[in-house]
Amino acid sequence: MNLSVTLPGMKLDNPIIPASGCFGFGYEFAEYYDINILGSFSFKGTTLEERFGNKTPRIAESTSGMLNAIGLQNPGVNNVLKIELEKLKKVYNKKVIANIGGSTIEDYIEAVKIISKSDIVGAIELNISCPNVKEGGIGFGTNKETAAKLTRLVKEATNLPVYVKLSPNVTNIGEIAVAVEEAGADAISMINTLVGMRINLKTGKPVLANTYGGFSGPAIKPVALKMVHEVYKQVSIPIIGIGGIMNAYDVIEMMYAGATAVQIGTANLINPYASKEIIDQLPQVMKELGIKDLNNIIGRAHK
Amino acid sequence: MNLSVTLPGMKLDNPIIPASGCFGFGYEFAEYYDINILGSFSFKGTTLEERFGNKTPRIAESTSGMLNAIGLQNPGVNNVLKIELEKLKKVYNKKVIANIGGSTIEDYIEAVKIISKSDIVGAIELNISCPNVKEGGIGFGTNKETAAKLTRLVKEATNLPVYVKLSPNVTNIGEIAVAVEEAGADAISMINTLVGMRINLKTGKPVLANTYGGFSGPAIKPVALKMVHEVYKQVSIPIIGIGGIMNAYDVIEMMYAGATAVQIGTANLINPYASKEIIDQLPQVMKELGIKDLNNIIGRAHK
Amino acid sequence: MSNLYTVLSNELIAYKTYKMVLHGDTKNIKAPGQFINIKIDHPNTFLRRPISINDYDETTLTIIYKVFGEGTEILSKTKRFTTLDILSPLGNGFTIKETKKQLLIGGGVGVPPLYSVAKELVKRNIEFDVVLGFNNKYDVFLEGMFRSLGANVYVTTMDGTYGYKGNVIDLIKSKNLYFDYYYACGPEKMLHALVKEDYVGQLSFEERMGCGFGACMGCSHKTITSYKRICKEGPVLESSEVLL
Amino acid sequence: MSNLYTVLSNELIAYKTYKMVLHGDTKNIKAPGQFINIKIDHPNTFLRRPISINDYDETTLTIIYKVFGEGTEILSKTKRFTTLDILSPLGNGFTIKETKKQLLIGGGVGVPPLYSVAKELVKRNIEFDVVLGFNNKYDVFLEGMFRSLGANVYVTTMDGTYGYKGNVIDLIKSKNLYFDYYYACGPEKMLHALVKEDYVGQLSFEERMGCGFGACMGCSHKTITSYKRICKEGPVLESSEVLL
Ligand SMILES: Cc1cc2nc3c(=O)[nH]c(=O)nc-3n(C[C@H](O)[C@H](O)[C@H](O)COP(=O)(O)OP(=O)(O)OC[C@H]3O[C@@H](n4cnc5c(N)ncnc54)[C@H](O)[C@@H]3O)c2cc1C
Ligand SMILES: Cc1cc2nc3c(=O)[nH]c(=O)nc-3n(C[C@H](O)[C@H](O)[C@H](O)COP(=O)(O)OP(=O)(O)OC[C@H]3O[C@@H](n4cnc5c(N)ncnc54)[C@H](O)[C@@H]3O)c2cc1C
Ligand SMILES: Cc1cc2nc3c(=O)[nH]c(=O)nc-3n(C[C@H](O)[C@H](O)[C@H](O)COP(=O)(O)O)c2cc1C
Ligand SMILES: Cc1cc2nc3c(=O)[nH]c(=O)nc-3n(C[C@H](O)[C@H](O)[C@H](O)COP(=O)(O)O)c2cc1C
Ligand code: FES
Ligand code: FES
Repeated sequence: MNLSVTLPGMKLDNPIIPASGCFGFGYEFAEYYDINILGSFSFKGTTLEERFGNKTPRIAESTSGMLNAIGLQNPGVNNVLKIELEKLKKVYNKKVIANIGGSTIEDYIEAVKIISKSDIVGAIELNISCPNVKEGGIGFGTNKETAAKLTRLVKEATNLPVYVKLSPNVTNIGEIAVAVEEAGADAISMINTLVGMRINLKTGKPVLANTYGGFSGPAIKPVALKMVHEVYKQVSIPIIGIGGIMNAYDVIEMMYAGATAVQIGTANLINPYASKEIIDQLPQVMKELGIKDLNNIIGRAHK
Repeated sequence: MNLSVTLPGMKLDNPIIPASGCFGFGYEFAEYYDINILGSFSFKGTTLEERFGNKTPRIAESTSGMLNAIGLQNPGVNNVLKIELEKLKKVYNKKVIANIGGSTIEDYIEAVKIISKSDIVGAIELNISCPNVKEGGIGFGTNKETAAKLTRLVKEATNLPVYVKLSPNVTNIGEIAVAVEEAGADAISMINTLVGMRINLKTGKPVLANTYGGFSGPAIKPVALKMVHEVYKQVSIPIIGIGGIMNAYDVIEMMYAGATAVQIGTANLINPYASKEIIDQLPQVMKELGIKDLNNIIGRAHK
Repeated sequence: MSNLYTVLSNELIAYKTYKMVLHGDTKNIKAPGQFINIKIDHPNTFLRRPISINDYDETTLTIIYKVFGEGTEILSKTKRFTTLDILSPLGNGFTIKETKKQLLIGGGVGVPPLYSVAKELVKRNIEFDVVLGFNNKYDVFLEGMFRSLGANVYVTTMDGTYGYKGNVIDLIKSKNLYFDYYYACGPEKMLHALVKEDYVGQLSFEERMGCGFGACMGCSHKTITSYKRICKEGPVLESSEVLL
Repeated sequence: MSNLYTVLSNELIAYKTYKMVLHGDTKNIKAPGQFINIKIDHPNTFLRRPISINDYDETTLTIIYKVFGEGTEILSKTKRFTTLDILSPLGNGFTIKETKKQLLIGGGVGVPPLYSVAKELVKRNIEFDVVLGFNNKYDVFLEGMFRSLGANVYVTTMDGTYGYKGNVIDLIKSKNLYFDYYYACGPEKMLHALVKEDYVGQLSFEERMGCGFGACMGCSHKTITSYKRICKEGPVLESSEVLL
């Protein structure tokens, strides 16, 4: 039985990658289990400068999903490099994916250059789709020209593979995927959160201080599957499938749609053991479905 | 306590309107309860010519939601006028909303002209967003120029108020709402289904014969709320809020976001009494929340 | 169309196959082969699950179902005295014809609704035989129930581990069973194979359902003359109208 | 951080207020004021619900919660012997200071965690008084429990239907209560009002939580020096660091 898959620059023992923003800098989860069992993980999005993020409440809830408007709170890329990743190294000996956000192209490039110095970073994940940062971010993800330009310039600024993380809040995600592939992206991570809101019935006000937030969890899975399936038809670089994955069956479904690996987001928040449990469950589900090698099922729904 | 609200051309006893495609032509539900208690309802989308729709399976399921790819199966607008609406009249003495689909602008106009002859139709609802019709439909909903043009021409073809039903599968729904308002739309119905898919794990094939389908139900509610909230800021015509409404609390939340009335879709399918139960529950929930007149809460989340 | 039913029993009767007896309103059931649509309380089972009525009396109805996916799995674990939200009865059901010698043809979980048909035939004094097809001996159920109605029951399994070996049509042919009308329920492949033969009868079909009561057009099934909703104008179609 | 706890009892003790005793792992609880995070099985309650530990011993822990929305409503209907998925213990809890005369200040459902503090103070032989604030007489709970620890307990209600009338600060002032340190938990308004006074102590805050164990940054709370996660570096903050 083979669970290992390959992403540009990273050979993974298994396709399970905790998603950015849902796994901190990893060491918090090392209290619960040995995080070296993971394929890899994507750390909390960092930006050139430290960010304090949005006002609270930053969290809301909805049927089978949650909303967040963290606003990219992070200590800044220099502190991530010097403090967070050093803490991480004590408990983790694999490569990590560096999730990078920004408001301007220059910010992204500078942050990527800094984080590329780390020997523990295996790839850059450009978050061009964070819906909670007012100044920018979302703009990059909804316009194919800017997305392509950003990708190209970031590729020039680092030797690491660059994965571009797409926003689902667009009319035509395939068009953006194709544009970033042409601009040199090594892989595509998708999807980031949908934009949503909830209103407090007692006060009549939006629950989130930021009004809108990113909607994630099992509720969004069909949208993620569809978009991965659609983009798989249009690009030839690998896709990291993200959105609502809660168990090993969901992993297989996402790989059938076209994903080479998957990221687990919200599931880690409601159950700190989620990623471990999925890894543990995977061989048994593969057996049940008659799967010997995960590499053979990538994109099976297209056959 | 006042539950009645007003839409262009229609004064409703209450804001509860079963949504198109989830209430047939009404008379099927008259077996379960007196459908005259409804504010109104929107009948199954009809087109100029009869349509047989997509192959089965047309239905899939996901966490807290469902997918459909009916493909606008309907007997054609002439049969709707002559047969379906006649059957409806036997059990219903209010106005109905005529949901119209099409592949070309000409088809829409012709269908609207025909259905406008019915004295039971109170408004036209232009479905410019059905994701399951391959030839067209979705195109109108994702492009503001076409959406506006269609709206303008349909307005010229009928004396009835025209509600335009928007697709959520776009980068900027506000822009499209503004365009159709400028083109003369009398109200906006939103949202139609998100596009999604599921894959059968046993076969590796998409569950839906059509591969992709429209995703609806409580899972999509935060997306609907956000879009209604966003469009409310940009237009001054009334909004009919749709998406994941399952109970009277959801109705209030949607009205807080900016809706003047709401449509209930999927809820009717898993519980044929859903719309009735919501109407029954509404006064009690209004009391609990201290609401005397529903007209006072429209857009409260903006205050 | 009453809503609340109480589980009186829920027991394993064959491989992954359960028999559940429910207490509740049965007075609207009008034909064998009608089905019920069960709400299963779990976020992953958003839609109801359609299951045929196997048997009923004034106050109870019985279903027999196989664990197939998440919904039937949860159903199989439902405890006695649990209340279930059920729509019942749905669909047209079989229309009993008054002919001389009839045949009931069931495949796998298509067998249960035929038991109601059998009871109706007994009541009307119509002669009939029963053919039941399963994959293997572990799947076999209801054989004894049909026998106790006095019918000749022929069981066949695909792997020959019980009764005859082969599918139901193989059996009908090899046994040279005579019948002038049939009622069938089972996998689509079996139903289509039956329609290809010269026999005349009624067949009960399955489709994925959005509502189960005619509102969504999710279960449309093309017939020779028109579209029929399997949940409303079906699940039973005449052999003459089935489009292959 | 163990996961499965069994409900031993779950009873109404005041208006919409329930006391639940849970059986399970308590050995990692290290300070009064820590909380647990409860998974409530319903599609509408996707996130866990944080509730303070009111009391615990070697094998059980007790919580007291008020029905506020859907999650606590479902919780209130949970039957004896139900198994709940719970993360426990979470957060820092109160750090007991060794001063002369201390005050516990609780408001509404902020009262429960202070009971563990009181027990700890008794154990350490630290003198303390207790001030409890509620909206009205129907809301009052735990008064007797504090009294049975031998403390002076002052109850005040906003509408004066029980004990004194007014908020906790009104009471402290009008009674001229002396204390050199306090532990407080209650609505944010009450906590902020306390911080504005000259008193020194610790306060337990609430924030909407995505995870409850430090992973999502959902509960960040700005303090005078930095951001703190209420679920990890909180819920208890020093009065000196609270930003108003
Ligand atoms: C009219 C009718 C009568 C039926 N009678 C019986 C019966 O008496 N005994 C029995 O064991 N089974 C019967 N079935 C099949 C039964 O409905 C499915 O096995 C069941 O829905 C599977 O649900 P699941 O959650 O276990 O599987 P999942 O695969 O998890 O279900 C996912 C979705 O697909 C639908 N689905 C899956 N298989 C079928 C199917 N074969 N037909 C329709 N929808 C399906 C489910 O309802 C659900 O919406 C009947 C089906 C129909 C349409
Ligand atoms: C550290 C901590 C300790 C707490 N201890 C207690 C206690 O001992 N007793 C008690 O009765 N209550 C306590 N609360 C408040 C309790 O968490 C909320 O009343 C509860 O989450 C409401 O859930 P609901 O489903 O009933 O309400 P809903 O309004 O339906 O909840 C919707 C969402 O908002 C969140 N939410 C709502 N109110 C609060 C709140 N006040 N704080 C944090 N999140 C909230 C819910 O967790 C959920 O995610 C505590 C809160 C925190 C943060
Ligand atoms: C609390 C929270 C914080 C997140 N922060 C980030 C982030 O910093 N960068 C990023 O690219 N995505 C971020 N995401 C998005 C997730 O990585 C993921 O794309 C999304 O949640 C969908 O997956 P899920 O349904 O498995 O959660 C965040 C999501 C959540 C819930
Ligand atoms: C089975 C089904 C059929 C539908 N058919 C139509 C249609 O014909 N025309 C239309 O405008 N919307 C159609 N819709 C969309 C609904 O009217 C509604 O916009 C959508 O389902 C979201 O609302 P809900 O979450 O309450 O279901 C259909 C939805 C479903 C589930
Ligand atoms: S399942 Fe909805 S019409 Fe048949
Ligand atoms: S709730 Fe997630 S960090 Fe505190």
